[in-house]
Amino acid sequence: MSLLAVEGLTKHFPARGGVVRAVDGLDFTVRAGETLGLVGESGCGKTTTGRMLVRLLEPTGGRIVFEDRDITHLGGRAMRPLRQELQIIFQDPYASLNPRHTVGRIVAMPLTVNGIRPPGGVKKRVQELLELVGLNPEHYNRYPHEFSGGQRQRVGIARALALRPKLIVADEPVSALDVSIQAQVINLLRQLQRDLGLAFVFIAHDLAVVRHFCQRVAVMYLGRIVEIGERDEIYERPRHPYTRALLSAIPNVAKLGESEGRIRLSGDVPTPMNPPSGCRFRTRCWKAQDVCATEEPPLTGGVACHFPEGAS
Amino acid sequence: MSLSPEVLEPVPVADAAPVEKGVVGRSPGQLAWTRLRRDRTAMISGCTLLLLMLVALAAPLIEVLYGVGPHDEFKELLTRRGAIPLGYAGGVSADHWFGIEPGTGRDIFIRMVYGLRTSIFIALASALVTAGIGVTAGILAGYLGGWVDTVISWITDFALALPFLIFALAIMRPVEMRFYGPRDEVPVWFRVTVLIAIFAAFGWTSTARLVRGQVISLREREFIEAARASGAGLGHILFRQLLPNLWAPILVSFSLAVPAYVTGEAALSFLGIGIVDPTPDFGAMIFRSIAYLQTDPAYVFFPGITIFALVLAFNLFGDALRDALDPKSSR
Amino acid sequence: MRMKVAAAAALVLVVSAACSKTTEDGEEVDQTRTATGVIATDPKDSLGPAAEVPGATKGGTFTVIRENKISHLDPQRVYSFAGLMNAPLYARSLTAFKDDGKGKLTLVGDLAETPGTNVNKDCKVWEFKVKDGVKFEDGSPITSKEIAYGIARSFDPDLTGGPTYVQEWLADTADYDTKWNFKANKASLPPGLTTPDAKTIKFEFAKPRCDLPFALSLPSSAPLPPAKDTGVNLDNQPFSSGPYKITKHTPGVELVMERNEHWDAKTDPVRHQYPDKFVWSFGPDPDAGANRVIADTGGDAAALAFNGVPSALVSKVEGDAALKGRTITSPTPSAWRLTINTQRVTDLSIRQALNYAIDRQGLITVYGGTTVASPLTTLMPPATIGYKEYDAYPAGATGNPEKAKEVLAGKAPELVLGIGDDSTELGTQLKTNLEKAGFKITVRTIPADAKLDETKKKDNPWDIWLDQWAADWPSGAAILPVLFDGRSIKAEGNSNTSYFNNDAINTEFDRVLAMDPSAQASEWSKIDEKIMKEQAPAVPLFVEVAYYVHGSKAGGVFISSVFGYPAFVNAYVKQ
Amino acid sequence: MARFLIKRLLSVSLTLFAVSVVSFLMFFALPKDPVTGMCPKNCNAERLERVRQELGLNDPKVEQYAAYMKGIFVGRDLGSAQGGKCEAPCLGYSYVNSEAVTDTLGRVLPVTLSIVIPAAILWLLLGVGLGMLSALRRGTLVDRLAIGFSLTGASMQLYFVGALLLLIFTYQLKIVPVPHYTSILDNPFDWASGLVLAWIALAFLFSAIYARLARAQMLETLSEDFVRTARAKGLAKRTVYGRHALRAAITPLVTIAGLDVGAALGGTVITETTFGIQGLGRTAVYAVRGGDLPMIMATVLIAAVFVVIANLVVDLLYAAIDPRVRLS
Repeated sequence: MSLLAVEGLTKHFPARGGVVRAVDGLDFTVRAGETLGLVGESGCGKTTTGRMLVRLLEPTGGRIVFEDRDITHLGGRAMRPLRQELQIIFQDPYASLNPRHTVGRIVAMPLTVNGIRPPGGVKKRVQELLELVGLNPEHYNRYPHEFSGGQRQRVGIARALALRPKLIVADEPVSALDVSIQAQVINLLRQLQRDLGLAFVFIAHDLAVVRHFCQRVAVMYLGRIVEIGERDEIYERPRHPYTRALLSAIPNVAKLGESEGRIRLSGDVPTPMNPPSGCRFRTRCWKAQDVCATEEPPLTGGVACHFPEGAS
Repeated sequence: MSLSPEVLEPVPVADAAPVEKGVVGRSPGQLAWTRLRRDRTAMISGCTLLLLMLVALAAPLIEVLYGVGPHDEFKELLTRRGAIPLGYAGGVSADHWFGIEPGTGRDIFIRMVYGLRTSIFIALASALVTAGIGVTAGILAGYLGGWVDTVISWITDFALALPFLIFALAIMRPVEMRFYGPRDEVPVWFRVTVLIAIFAAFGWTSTARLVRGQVISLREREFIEAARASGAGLGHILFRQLLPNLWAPILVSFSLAVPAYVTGEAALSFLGIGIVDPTPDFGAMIFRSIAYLQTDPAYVFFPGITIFALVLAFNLFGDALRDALDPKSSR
Repeated sequence: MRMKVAAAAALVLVVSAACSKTTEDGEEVDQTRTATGVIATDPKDSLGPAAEVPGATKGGTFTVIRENKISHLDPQRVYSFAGLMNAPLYARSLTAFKDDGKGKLTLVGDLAETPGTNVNKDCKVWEFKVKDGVKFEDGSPITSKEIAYGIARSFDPDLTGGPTYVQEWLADTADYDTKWNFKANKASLPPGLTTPDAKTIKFEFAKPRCDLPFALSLPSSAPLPPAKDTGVNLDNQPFSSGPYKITKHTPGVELVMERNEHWDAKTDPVRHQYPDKFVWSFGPDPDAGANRVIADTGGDAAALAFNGVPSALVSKVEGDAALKGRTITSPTPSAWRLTINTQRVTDLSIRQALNYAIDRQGLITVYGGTTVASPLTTLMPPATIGYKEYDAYPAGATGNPEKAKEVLAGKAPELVLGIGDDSTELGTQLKTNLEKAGFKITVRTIPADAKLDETKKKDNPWDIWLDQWAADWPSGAAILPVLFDGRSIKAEGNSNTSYFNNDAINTEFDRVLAMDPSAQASEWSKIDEKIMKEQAPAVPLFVEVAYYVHGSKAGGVFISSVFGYPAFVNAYVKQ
Repeated sequence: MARFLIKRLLSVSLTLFAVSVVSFLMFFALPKDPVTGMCPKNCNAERLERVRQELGLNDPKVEQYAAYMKGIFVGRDLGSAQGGKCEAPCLGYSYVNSEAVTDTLGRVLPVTLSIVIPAAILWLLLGVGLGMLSALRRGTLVDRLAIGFSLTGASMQLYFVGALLLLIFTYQLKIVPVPHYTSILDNPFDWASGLVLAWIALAFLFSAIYARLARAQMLETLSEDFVRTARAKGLAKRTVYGRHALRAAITPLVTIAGLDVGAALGGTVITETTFGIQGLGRTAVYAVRGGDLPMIMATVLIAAVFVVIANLVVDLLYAAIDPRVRLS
């Protein structure tokens, strides 16, 4: 049974002169306790997807099924119990904590909002949470400005954990941190995932981080998933040209195509207001043929390409 | 940016940058207070304000100690021919510290004490009402956006487009007639209320704009989304999450609105709207005194210097408050 | 830094004023100016030219500074003091007052050869002969036709403002404009008005109208050729018959009048044509106006501040020896009274108690001191012809609250005092003053600009208020019947603001009005005293004292004995 | 751009429409019956009623409003008592001034513009200059003097400063002529010397606000990365401050300046009263006092037009100064 199933998820933003197809038909599932990495360039719709999963954004189309319940258009009150199962960690540790609240109050917020009184009291629970994320529980009364970026992100994680969720959407949780701190936070998340059996949708543009953390990986391009699969499959044997291009940009990690070396993508990402016909990647793809312009390749066998690697 | 695999090996979870010892953190408000306390200008202007307000509050007590009331007349101390105070500096004497008013022969000092009361009350109350309306409208417009924002912003534009002085001038009389008819005495509190209402009706827009802008920049902040993701309702988001972040601009605009209303009330007196004789009022006093600039400068000087000090102190304090609340700006 | 200079200068001002001691000195204004007036019997009096003003020279620009524009310039609409003082410069009427500036008035013929012929000696038929050689600004001759047309157009309801004596007398009703419709009968003349020939104009009335020669001295009898009538628009560009013509007029900013070369001094017994130009400069408030003239720079050296010296500035002007020769001060016929609405305050004892209680000195002090006001206990001001002083309710300079209480006999009347919002201090003074005598006073402010219209409504809601009256000519006939004849009370626009109606008094009015003007004078004084003693429909307060300052080059200005405002017919610019 | 303009123009028209309706309704409640001044000399209730009838004051308010609007766009006939035919844009006839309202406006508008526009230029230059100077010389005596100056100005009142300036420079020292208005076309020197005191007084008070704002903005901008980068790149101090920092700092000032100028144009009442100059503000006050309904309506509308136009200009300027702001 999958914890989260997404079918044809779509988000279109109205804009001047048309609509921005930020997310344009996503299908994927996340099993309980699983970590799914969602990677792609900036503007490919990762963050929008993450926001939709926790219902901060209203999907334009498609379905989100969480624990067998369709939550796509669930109203505020009905959504409430489910929110406790479904939390989010934000990218910017500076913007994600209310500067006027104490750390204790920030972490306790999900509890107070939902009227939950944990045994032993809110304060005790908050201190446990702080300890769990590696912060000094004594710092309960301190304000965000007194903490470093990494520490703040830990506070954000503690807040996400407060309701004991089953799934956490982590939206680029480390990209705003220094490299050394990134490692600490990633390790913390990995540990929490193991200890608490959490499922993650881990959104990142950094393939190395994803490889380190995720069991499965989905690669997005212009609002669609172009390739999805087990981590090792993707990293060892990428089949979509775009995945290959992305991986080739990582010098140390990529051990692919001995002959090809680094692939440089030509041209800019097309505008999501007017995506190319057929395969969206065709304008930058070195393998593109006529069929790519007319027919959109379906996501079959984990890849959406007319001419996937290793198929010919 | 990329990580080498070595770095990604598990490392012990620990505080990377331990914060200084101590259990209780200092809130931004407390920090601001500390900064304010260290600011000499703020302290001097703050004390001046406090003193003036104390004087205003203690007016009846001062009257008892001083021995002269605001309506007592000393016409015998005026010249018969020009109705100008006899003696030096506008009739300054041991009995009348700041001299007496030409024409009416009333004591300037005690009238200033009571006038301070009227003026400060009107200004503070107007600023409070203004802030209340402005903050509510600003938060609603900023957070809810959409048609609410459109409507509130439009009302703001509309209120800005109405010429304040002309409306203030035109509205007083019909309102009086409506509530008191042509024969009943119009109580002072009623005029005061109308003044406050006029100020509020025209003054809330700037606060609303300011707050709206702040809210818009805060609205997309992730801590708001975090609250929403946790299932927080509108009330919680507006009042628990947004409002605490708005105190700084609200306080600053409040502290700058008060002096604006003090001078505004005086300006209305200049046009003959507002508090009428014999109620002691700063605006009315200043307005009346200007004519005596050449013949009885003391009459202009004492109220003039006091209102200047009052407004200056408010302005200085407002500036200091802004600096204290937002250490990034200036200093 | 500019600010520092300003601050320093301000400090010097403050210090210098603070260090000089204010004491009680200076001479009191001569309050004894009383008018002696006659209607000229010798036709020679009506002949021009007017006697030369000693020291007067020709040329230059004479400036008059005033805060507000003159409300109307159209001679048929002029009724404000500024307008009345200005109108003689460009508008001539059938008669005019020859004024020595000291109270001696002679009514003479202006456009007419004499101040009128009382044909049957019953004041019902009057005849005027137009002088030879009188011309409009375009050189066309003025005949009885244009004069009659001028009077006819004063019947036009569109032309608001202006006196109504002649219209009402001709039509014998207050509804003169329905009795004779000007618009429908432009080619004809109102009933009773005829022009037997180009030189003669004849008035026939149903009742004796002995004051006609006086009434015709107002500019509403100024001539106008029908072809030049632009209706309401004439107000901004009247057609001149006087020594000056309007060459530029920007309402509210400036009015420029230049010599009218078609005016012939030989025909005019009262006017001169000394300056090349008269300029009214509107805008500065009374303080600024006075300050400008005191500063005496540039064109302001030949200027007069028409708003006078504000009471706040009087002591400065008085204390400056250099200004001594540049001030004009004189009591005026402008009398203030506390009007009692007799419809509401029907109890005579209350009205009398008010008269006992009044503190005239306190009121004058708040008004600005004795340099700007002088106490008055009579209804008619001292400047009235045949004035006799009396005090019906002697209570001393500051009133007698005890006596008032005695008269009230235990009553504590509650009265509503209506006060203009520009003079609230006077309201406070009256309240404090009257409450000492046992009255309960509610002060209600009225917008200053609306106050006059509001109090002139018969059903106005106030019990007492301040009123001011300056007669159109210095005769009791233009004061007492106007203010106290109850038969003239209408819904709006009343002059009888006491709404006082007493048959015995009305009969007295009729009796005296039918008398020859020269015989009326002493009778009016008697009626004045009778009204006050028996009825007390008002509390006489004070007359305004004119206090003007002019530039060092301005000459020839005097305070009109008729209206109490500066007159310009003798004005000149010192060269 | 065109889209933005159309949208703004629509909202502007709506605002002006609302202003006209509100003032139209409100001024019917004026203490003074608008008819009283137009009543014939021998006024009585019946005559008053007739005038009311002639002026259409007994018609339903909607009809009266429509007639008024019709006057503005196509002109209308006001009857002989009001000067007859009134060409578009007809704002009515002022019986107080005995002339068409548009004539009065045509006369007083240049006056107010002549007061406000040079004063605004002066206060902006002075304010921004002082603010920048004190920001760049932060903590020095210059800074403190500038702050002192601006705070003093902000705590003063116009009629006070005005009275003092008049007293000192005009009446005592006699170096500045009495305030008056001459058209700039007739005599530019006289125009300037007649209004200079008003400019100085306004500039002194307003520049204070701008100096404080400019200083704060400048300090904030100076601490921003792009300025530091520009400095690090070795660009001359003058270039960096002049081009980069000033541009960023001035943007918010433009907004406030726009609002202030708009408001000042509609409400220089106190300046005009203090200096005895007959402009729009004083005309408005006289109109309210005298119950001159057509004149009140016209002045309110004109004032609103100024504010609204100023807002529009600010939005456009914003886009011109700061390319980051997109018109949407």
